[in-house]
Amino acid sequence: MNVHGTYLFHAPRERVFAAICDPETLMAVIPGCRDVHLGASGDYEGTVSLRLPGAVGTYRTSVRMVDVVAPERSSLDGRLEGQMGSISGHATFVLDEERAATRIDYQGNAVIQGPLARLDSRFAERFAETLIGQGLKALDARLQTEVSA
Amino acid sequence: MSEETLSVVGQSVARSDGLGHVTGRDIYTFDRTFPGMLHLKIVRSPVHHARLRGVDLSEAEKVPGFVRALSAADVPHNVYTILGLIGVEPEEEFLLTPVGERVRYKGEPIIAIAADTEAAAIDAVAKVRLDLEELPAVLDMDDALAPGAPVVTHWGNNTFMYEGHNCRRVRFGDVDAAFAKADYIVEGEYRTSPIEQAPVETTGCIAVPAENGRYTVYTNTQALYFSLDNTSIILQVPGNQLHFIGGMVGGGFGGKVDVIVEPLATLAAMKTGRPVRYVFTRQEEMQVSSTRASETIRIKDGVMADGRIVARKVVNLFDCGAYSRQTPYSITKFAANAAGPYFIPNVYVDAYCVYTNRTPSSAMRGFGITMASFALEVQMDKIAEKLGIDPWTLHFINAYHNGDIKPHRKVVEDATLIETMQAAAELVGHELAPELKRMTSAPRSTEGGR
Amino acid sequence: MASVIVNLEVSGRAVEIIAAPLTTLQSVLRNQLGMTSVKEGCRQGGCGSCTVLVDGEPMMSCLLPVEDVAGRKITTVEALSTPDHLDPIQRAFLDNNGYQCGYCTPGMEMIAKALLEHNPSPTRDEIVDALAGNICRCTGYQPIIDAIAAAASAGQEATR
Amino acid sequence: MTIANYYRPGSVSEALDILAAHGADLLVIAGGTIAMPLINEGISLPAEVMGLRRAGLDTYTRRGDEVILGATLPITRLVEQTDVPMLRAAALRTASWSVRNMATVGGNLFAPPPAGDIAAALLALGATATITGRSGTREVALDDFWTGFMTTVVAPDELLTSISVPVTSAATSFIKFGRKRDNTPAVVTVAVTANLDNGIVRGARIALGAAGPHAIRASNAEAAVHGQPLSASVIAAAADAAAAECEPFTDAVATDAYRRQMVRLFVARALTQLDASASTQGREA
Repeated sequence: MNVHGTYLFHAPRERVFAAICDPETLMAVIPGCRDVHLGASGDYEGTVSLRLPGAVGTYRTSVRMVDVVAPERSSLDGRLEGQMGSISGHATFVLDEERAATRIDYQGNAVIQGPLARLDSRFAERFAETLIGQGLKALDARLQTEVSA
Repeated sequence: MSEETLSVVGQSVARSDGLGHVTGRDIYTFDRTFPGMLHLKIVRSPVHHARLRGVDLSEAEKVPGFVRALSAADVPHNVYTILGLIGVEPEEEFLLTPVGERVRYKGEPIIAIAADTEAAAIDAVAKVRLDLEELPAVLDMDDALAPGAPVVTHWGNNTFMYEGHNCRRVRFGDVDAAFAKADYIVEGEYRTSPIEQAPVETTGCIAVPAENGRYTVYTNTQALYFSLDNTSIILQVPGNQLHFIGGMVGGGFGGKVDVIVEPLATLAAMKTGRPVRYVFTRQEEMQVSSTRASETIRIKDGVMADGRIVARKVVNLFDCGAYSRQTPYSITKFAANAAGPYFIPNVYVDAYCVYTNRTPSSAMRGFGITMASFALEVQMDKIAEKLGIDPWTLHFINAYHNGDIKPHRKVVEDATLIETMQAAAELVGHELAPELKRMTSAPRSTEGGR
Repeated sequence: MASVIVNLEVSGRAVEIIAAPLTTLQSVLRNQLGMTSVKEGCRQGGCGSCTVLVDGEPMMSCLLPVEDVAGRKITTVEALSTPDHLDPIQRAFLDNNGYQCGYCTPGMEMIAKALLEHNPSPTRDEIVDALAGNICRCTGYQPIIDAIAAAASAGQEATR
Repeated sequence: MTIANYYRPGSVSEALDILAAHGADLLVIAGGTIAMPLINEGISLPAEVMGLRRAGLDTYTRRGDEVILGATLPITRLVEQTDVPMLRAAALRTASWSVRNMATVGGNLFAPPPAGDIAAALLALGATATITGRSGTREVALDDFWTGFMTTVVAPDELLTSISVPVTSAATSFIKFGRKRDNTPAVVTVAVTANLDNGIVRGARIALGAAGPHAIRASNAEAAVHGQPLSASVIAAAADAAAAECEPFTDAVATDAYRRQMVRLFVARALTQLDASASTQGREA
């Protein structure tokens, strides 16, 4: 599975970078993600619930930040695992300043295993991009709130 | 024999299987059931190309109803090639991919699981964990032939080898000399896509342990003895221990010629002592069962102003996917027919069987020929257009006659193209020129030659 | 997993079955009741070879949990004929070679049955519309359409 | 595929209780035509499933100037009704007879694109979804129903219970373009409603199916026709606007580029037909 996208944050690059390098913040904005905590392995762990017909259920998820180059780029390794199979992947975020805003370009690839792998790959990619887009939008809203607070 | 004494020819005869079909009483393969029958489901590669580093069955084995998992180690002769029966080499395809080896297409079988119910088999398959090292995949033929491409096969390049050559070759006459003398050169490139045969009944079989150590296998194969003999080789059991029962097939179109389900189902029946049902789901049928090969056909023709095609050079790439299956044979058929039903005195054919990380391709209705006919006939129209000649006339000028030699050195004995075109013209109400109407397929010498 | 007991009427016969939750009507008909005229072609609602009538309405039995048709009347091809009498639709399929491999035939006949019950004299277009969910890979459909048109004419003759 | 329970609630409140008890792990089905194929294939492995066939949501009600469609109303019932002709046209182009007898109107709003032809028609008609939770019901215009690909405003503890559709005297046109005529996924679906006031367009709603993450409005195209006569140049401008603003995707049916071209072609054709349907209405009136 390959996903990519762009999102424009209405916040300075340093603040956006800090937010996306904080797995706890990042995971909190993933739609349906809850119980986020720092696990024994040093990874951030949580659970995600999906209501997609082909993938309904609860998934354990974990995220680890790797290759952090402040404030322009960071990468993470992530894993989602449940009854329906697993998704293990790597994503890279590149941050560029655009006047007062910050543009994020992300690119990720993942190996899907189990029944999930039998979903149409384009379907899975579109759904993943939707969740990432909604997560980034929520993160942006959160940063806005913090600014105004 | 006079016509009056014929009792069937010329008569409308009721099909013997009609009543069974319209009453729904026919027994197709999956309509059978047996006490204690197990259901076989397959753990397949989720990616196009990867090295299998490990398999973890521990969670799968805990699923209620799980009976047995089969892996590469259970298969007596795990590497096979379907056409090995007629001497095609090398053996290349795993029945189940061993740890340490590569999976070469998305959907390639790795582990087979037999369980008491279909639901339990599905659950157990979902719980198998694979450790895969994903490798770069090549999905396009031109890419696969380019230097530095990921290598699909185990012998180091991405082509099937024909007697020491990397393509099936035909050399007849001297095309380069003929091109030099030709009035016109007409070139064309034709591409076709893979096509799934999509029979309404999916591929499958049921293997049942019988008395005296034999196994009865009910299968909807289109090639019963291919299946039996390959099963015998893969499982290393004498053919007389295998009793294959076929016949009732819910559509095939070439999609049920490969030997895919019987060896695994029979192996599972041997290992468990129980009847085993292995039936493709619709998704498996569409994704895993072999398709018609996609082809890229490049044609260069040398043509005289009077319409005679005097030279043809064809390079054809056949995408066999990850394994060759029936494609080498398909290509040989293509190479023999690259001139079509026409007499061309100088012909040069290079037909490549190209490996990619796609689902293997294999047989489908007229394979090797159908797509060639498409390309050759569009090419005929292009020539007619280029020469400003009537397409009917062009076909008659070039039609082969009995006694002509085809590029693969076959002497034509059964030519009927001219007569067929004359009949076709009449059917569609096309008035042929008198000299075309007079032509026959008789040997050229009787007409004074060319 | 608690199995459930379901009562229904299948081709004129009252039956009581025990099934695991969400078992399909197709599975019950084939595996428990031996009605193998109900074919398995895709189990995705895409091929129509499992078409049965539920209270006279065509449905894909592969997508229908058997619990959802408790108390309903199910008709399969087995109900159409007796050993010495074919339904006019079956007769017409036979006479017009409205089959080749035969795998889609029971589903085709059930959709034809439903069509002629709703519309005894369909146009050729209406026949084509009705067949939209039933896939045949052998015939190219023409003999099937001919068969249904012939069955409709035969029905019109009979009522005249 | 080993399913522990298949709940079949007899009412909406019972359904909401079951939903509350199981949360996100409960798979909710109605006609089963989206979820059952995945379960049969072994792609979806839910432990708990709730079916809504008995929940009393398969109703069709004409109330004044609107029609209330129960969420689990089989699509066949849209073929049989005459209150909203566009819904009949959309239903006839959706799946096959046997599937329409099972698939539901509400389910169509959750169908993965390119499915969702009825959703496009409902969006053009200005329909409103009624969503019910244990704390009450709320109404959401379909314009605000989807939040992204396969995601909606329906919360995990809520159910879509009905859809209300205004009965309109506006001119309408509906075109589904697929690779064959029937029982086929859309390359693109175009649904248009508009009032024509002496040939001048007022309040057009142009909805596109299979041209975005869900059924979408082509608002720039709507603006291009608003207050204008349906002349060739106005139609061409609207078609260009729709082609520019749609968000087509590539799948086994069509590429995104081809879909964009077909949006242009079929928005133009739908607007042309709209004119024809309006003049027919005029003659009948």
